Amino acid sequence: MAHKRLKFLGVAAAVLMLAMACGGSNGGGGNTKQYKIGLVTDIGGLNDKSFNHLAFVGLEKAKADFGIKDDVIESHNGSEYVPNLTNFASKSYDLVIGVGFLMQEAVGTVSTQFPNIHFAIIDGAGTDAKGNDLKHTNVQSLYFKEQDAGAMVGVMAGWLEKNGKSKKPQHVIGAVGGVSIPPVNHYIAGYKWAAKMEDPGIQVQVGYSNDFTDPAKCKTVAKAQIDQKSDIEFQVAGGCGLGVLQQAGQSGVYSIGVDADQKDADPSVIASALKKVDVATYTAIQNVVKGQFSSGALTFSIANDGAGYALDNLTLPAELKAELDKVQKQIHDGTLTPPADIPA
Amino acid sequence: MPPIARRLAGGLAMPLGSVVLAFVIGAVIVAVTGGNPLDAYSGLLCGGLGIACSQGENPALQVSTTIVYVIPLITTGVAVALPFRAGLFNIGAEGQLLAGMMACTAIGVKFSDLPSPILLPMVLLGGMAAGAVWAGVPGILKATVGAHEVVTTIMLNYVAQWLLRYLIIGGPLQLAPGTSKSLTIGPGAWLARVLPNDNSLVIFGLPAGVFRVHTGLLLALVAAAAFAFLLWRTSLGYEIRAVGQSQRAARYAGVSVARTIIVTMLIAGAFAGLAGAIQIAGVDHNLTDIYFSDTTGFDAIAVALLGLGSAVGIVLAAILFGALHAGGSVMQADAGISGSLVFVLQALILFSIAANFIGQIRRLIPGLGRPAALPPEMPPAAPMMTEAAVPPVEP
Amino acid sequence: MTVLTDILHLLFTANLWQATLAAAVLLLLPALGGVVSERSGVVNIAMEGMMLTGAFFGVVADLAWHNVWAATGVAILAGGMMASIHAVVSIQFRADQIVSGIAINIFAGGLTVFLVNRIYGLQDVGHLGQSDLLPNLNIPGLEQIPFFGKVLFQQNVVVYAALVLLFLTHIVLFRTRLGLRIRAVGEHPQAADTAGINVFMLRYGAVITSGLFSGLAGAFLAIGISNTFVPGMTDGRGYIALAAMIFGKWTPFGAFIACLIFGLGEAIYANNSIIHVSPYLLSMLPYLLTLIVLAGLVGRSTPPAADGLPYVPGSE
Amino acid sequence: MSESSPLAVDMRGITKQFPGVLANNHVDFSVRHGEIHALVGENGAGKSTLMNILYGLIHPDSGEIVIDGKTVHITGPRDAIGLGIGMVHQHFMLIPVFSVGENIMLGREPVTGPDFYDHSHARAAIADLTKSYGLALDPDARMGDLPVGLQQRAEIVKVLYRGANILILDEPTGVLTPQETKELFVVLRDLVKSGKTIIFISHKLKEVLEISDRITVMRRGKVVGHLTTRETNEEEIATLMVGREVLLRVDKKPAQPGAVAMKVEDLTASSDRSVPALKGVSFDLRYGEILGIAGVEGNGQSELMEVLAGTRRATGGRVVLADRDITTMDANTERDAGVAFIPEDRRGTGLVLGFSIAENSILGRERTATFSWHEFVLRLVAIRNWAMRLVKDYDIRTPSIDVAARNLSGGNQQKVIVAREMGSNPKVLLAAQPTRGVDIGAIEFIHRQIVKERDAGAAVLLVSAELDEVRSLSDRIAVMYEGKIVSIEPPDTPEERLGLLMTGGGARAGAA
Repeated sequence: MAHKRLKFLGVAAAVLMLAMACGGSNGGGGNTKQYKIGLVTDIGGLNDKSFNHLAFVGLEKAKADFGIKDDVIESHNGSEYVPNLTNFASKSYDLVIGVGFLMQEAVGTVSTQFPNIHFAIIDGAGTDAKGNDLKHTNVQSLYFKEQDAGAMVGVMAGWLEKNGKSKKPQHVIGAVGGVSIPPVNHYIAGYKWAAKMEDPGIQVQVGYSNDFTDPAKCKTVAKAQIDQKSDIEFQVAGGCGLGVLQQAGQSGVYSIGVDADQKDADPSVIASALKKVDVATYTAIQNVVKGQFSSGALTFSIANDGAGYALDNLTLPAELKAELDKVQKQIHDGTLTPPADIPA
Repeated sequence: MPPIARRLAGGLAMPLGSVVLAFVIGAVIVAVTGGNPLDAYSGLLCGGLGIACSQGENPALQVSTTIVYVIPLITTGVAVALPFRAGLFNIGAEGQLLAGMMACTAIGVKFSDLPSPILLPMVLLGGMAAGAVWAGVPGILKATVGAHEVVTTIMLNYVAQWLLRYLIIGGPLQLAPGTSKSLTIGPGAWLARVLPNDNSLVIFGLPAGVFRVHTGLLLALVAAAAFAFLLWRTSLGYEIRAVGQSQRAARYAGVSVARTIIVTMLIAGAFAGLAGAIQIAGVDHNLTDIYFSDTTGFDAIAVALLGLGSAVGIVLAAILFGALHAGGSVMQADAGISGSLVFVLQALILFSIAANFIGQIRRLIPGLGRPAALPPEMPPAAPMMTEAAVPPVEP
Repeated sequence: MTVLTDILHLLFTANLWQATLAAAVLLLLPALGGVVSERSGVVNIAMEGMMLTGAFFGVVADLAWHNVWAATGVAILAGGMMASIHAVVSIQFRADQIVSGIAINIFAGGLTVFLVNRIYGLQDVGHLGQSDLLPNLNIPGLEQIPFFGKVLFQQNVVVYAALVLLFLTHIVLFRTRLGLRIRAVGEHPQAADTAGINVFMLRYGAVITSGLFSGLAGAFLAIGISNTFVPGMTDGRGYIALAAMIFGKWTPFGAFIACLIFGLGEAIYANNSIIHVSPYLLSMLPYLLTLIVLAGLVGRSTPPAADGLPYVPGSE
Repeated sequence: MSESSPLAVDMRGITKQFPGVLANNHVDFSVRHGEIHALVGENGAGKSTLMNILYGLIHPDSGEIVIDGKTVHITGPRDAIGLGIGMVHQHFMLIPVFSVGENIMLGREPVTGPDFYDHSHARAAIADLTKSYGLALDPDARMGDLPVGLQQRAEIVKVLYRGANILILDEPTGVLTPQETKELFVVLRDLVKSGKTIIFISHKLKEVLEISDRITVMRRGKVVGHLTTRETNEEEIATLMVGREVLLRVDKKPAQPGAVAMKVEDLTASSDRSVPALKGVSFDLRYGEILGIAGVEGNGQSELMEVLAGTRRATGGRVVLADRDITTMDANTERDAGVAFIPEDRRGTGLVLGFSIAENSILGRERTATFSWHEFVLRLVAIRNWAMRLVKDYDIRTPSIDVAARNLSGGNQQKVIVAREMGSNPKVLLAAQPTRGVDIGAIEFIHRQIVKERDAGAAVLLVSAELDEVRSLSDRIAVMYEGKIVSIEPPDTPEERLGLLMTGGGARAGAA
């Protein structure tokens, strides 16, 4: 994705012109029923450079394809989740999408109150306060096997280390997570597991920035890991993690992006672990538009091309490419199953 | 009656005018960036107060949502306003609120089997006690070694935030590995809702469960009343105000400044802690990761300032800010304008009040009459936190 | 106990101190700004907002022009613009300076997100290439010094700039005529006014300077440390800087020491992949440390006598 | 010095309106070259406003200023300084944490290099000035550490350093000892000899008569008299100032001293800067008498009063109140024991300026049973009735008891304190500077109240910097010098002797 959209003379002009471009009204649909889709972001907001953003990308694509009416509410703090979901539900939207693990309980609550409204939730299920899936018939859970994506980039990292093809190969790699929550840890689990599979002697440093928005925080964590001899850094921390990629670039080591293809973020990015939230969002909308809504879990993984990896700023040796293809096939076939919990 | 009416009108002119002025400037910002201010504000109005809803919003639901936001704002607003009266700047209401939440949850989980008449007071008092401790430390440090309360309360905010994360991720309150929430507090600790939490019941065209207004509203209003009573009708309140206006005069008159500072912070912390406990007992019933991003205690600073430090003002300001908060979401959904505009509006309101733009405008336009004369040595903003802006002791 | 030995071991690595200094500088710049502003008698708790604004406009400009120096200039000016709002409201209109500062912070937080939404639509803010960033600069020769070379002479260009500003601020405040006048205005504006010193102008200058410093910190954050704008990316640093300034008793070097403590906390925390304790408890460390130091060692801190008091000519 | 015009300063038709007050009402004011011109009037008469206008701190609404024959526009102190006008303010414009040199140089600092403050040049410049005018000062001392006399000297040097030809001195003698005042007058006469013109603001008529050549009297924003000093007298000036005949002496019956109310034994205490301020003070205070303490300010009087009132901790010695040792009692307990205290700093410590009269009337007594239930809930009706009684009994001029103390005149503010402290019928009344900065009308009233209190049997301890006040009110006079009581004298002791004692002169003789 190119980000060179802005070629204006000055900042003010940019503000004005783009703002006007955005000010247009929603496109109308045809004579058939226009579906109303509501998207509620978590506190990361739309510009989180992570799954909220990707969910919106999926929403936009669906809008282009199906002429739906799409509305978005960005949550500014956690206590807004329930009211924001309720807002769309009470207006009889055809599908209300909650983005993010943090919204599980809120989706559980609101979906109980509106059994006739369809809900979808990214990275989670509608749960009760104890975290149990309520298994409502009006809730579709969009899960991701982040560990699949993590495993693919883990293979790359492990192979590069084992074969001495990384920048400063010393059999040490690192991962920087945002907060220690399941979606983050799944990635890291697959990464560590696969790296060890490739290079059994490898040491995988796992650190957390405790933050999803502040690149400086992740950058210091990444730097500490690089100082401890890590030379491939995997970021799993949204906007904060951009600091990881940049530190890798500055320290002359490789880095791996997360969620979306982050090759533009820094030249050091050799690959990105993909979690196709856009695909999931699009699929959920498509199901509703086509009258095929189904409750329960929809898991996106390598098996259904809902997770994977992107090759970025590195030309891979043929052997590595072959290894990647082999592992991908094995995961696809179910002969290899990356773990969801970080192995010891 | 007329003098009271006049005083009320005089007292309301500045804040109301400031709000209007902020909205006018906000409209300009929206228009300049290519949005439609009318759409934006009708979204705000609908979301905040349930008025003029154009896209099928349920007015009762919007009002209910706003009230749920207003409840903690009132109580934490008091927690900021009271120390203001003593000349202390409590930036730590957020940390005290979180402390209240943590204590409430810990007690509610630990003693989950106790019946409501015992457990509910326990969690509320526990929350107050924890908030009091969280505010008491800065109070004691201020009174004894003179450590600046702005620094200490900011530090304790961070400590509370990290403690919260620790408790529910890997710490003793964590529900289960891999989760970031606590166990649910016992039903005996729940504050009743105003409408039954029964989704089979349809009220105002929606299942009753969506109306989350809870009886914590009464507690918040009682807290505001208690604040007013404490401040204006008790010797302690008198001493708090005396210390705030002139520590030296208070000291010469025999008031123990150190004790007053500590007691003030303890009470303020108890209010903030109560807000946290009410939130858990009334809304969430468990401590979850949604409070990583909580800003109630910071919004409370704005509420206390806009409310000019009086109980009625705080309630009105909390309603305004709660309505803006709720309205921002609806505005974004309906008009596609980022809910962040709400923060811009809040800031503009604060600027306008602090700088007394309304007073300046009135002075420029002679027809509007002279604002109340201030003695030359008093800056226009000075009365904000002093008696001048607040009705004096009632006879 | 292994946690302690881990930390002890870390304390003897140059890497830790290199990271400490970089993290400290991010706080030092706004803290220095705060020192200048408050020495002139204007309480400034708006460094957070000024920094955020600087970060945002720095990125916007850098994306548009691909010239990091011009973008840094824009960031600095943007911080200055925010500061001038604070100056007008609190000096001209004599508003409560704390209220004005809080309003600036809320304003900056809201406005930047609002504008991100408006400018970039719902796309991400773009990334900047390495060449569009404030560069790291190793000082030839000096960087070879064992330990200190790494800590002091392998840093971002802004780190050097900040250290220069640290000395400069100290010298200007305590050695020059300008500094004497700034402090006079902050201690006793009437005395300064009767001595023929323009109180308003100096206060404006000092407040705007604090914005310029904070804007530079924003640039460092957004187009030095990272390469894009993320809403809310300042993450409370302005408030920590405020604490550092008070902790440092309103002196540049005192603030610097406080910033180093926070920076050290951040740097130690960054090693949480090898320190085995809850990262959340580890995160509390610098804040608890500050409280303990305030309680036991530093004690009473006295601000400039007229700090926070609007000046009304002719009053006493 | 151009002598083309006979007038150094000619202000014509100056008018300045503040919200609610017409501070200057068409004021004409002229000063001749080389004279000492006194500007007199009660507090609030508009003297300071007029001088602040001349110095550019306040801008007049209308009127014209002519300096040396030229009409000028003074927009700020810089303009005034440029015109050779310098002002020594009543409240010193000095920065305590700066050095003497920095204070003097401020605004016209010598610099070296790009902008570095030049210490050596500053020292040299100050040495020059002190030599030519005989005003010795240490440029490196910290200003806050100097006694007030030297601080004032620094202010004068500061003005001279700016090349002032016209010096405005606002109430310069208020804080000085008689000896220091004499020295100041010598300096002023020298300055006039070297061609300077001096405007001398005061309400002390004796000093005005002693030092000035001509006098302008102001009352309520207007000029009410232009006098030539040689042709007038104290009574005439006082009448003009107040607008009616005033009683300058206090009428009182001889004292009827009773039992010892308060016994002070070998009391010691430290000042705010932790320097010993009281070095063993002993005296007895009896019911039905007024014991006046004379002394130059800063010799421990303030600390003595604070220790007795319970707001400062004693480091040694004893205070006994009718057999009760009250040495370590806090202010609150002392109040309950019947000790009332009128503190010297009315605006800083006596009143909470933002509080209403009603609220101020119970300051320090808010937890007594009279004003609150169970020491907690205020009895609002009782408080209002009490405040209304005080307003009536003590003639406090205010539209209502809800008016903030800030908005009262200085005299009425002081009356609120006096009323509060006397209204509770204290056994012992500690009165520190009870009439400082108060107009003559209020002084008279307060003096009568103090005597009334004595006649009702209370023991009164009076501290005042005004020797006249001490002499006219007291039944006995204790002289304090350097933290000790050096002598106790009868009330008719000549002023000269008291002055000598106050400056340590007589003490050596007495101790020997």
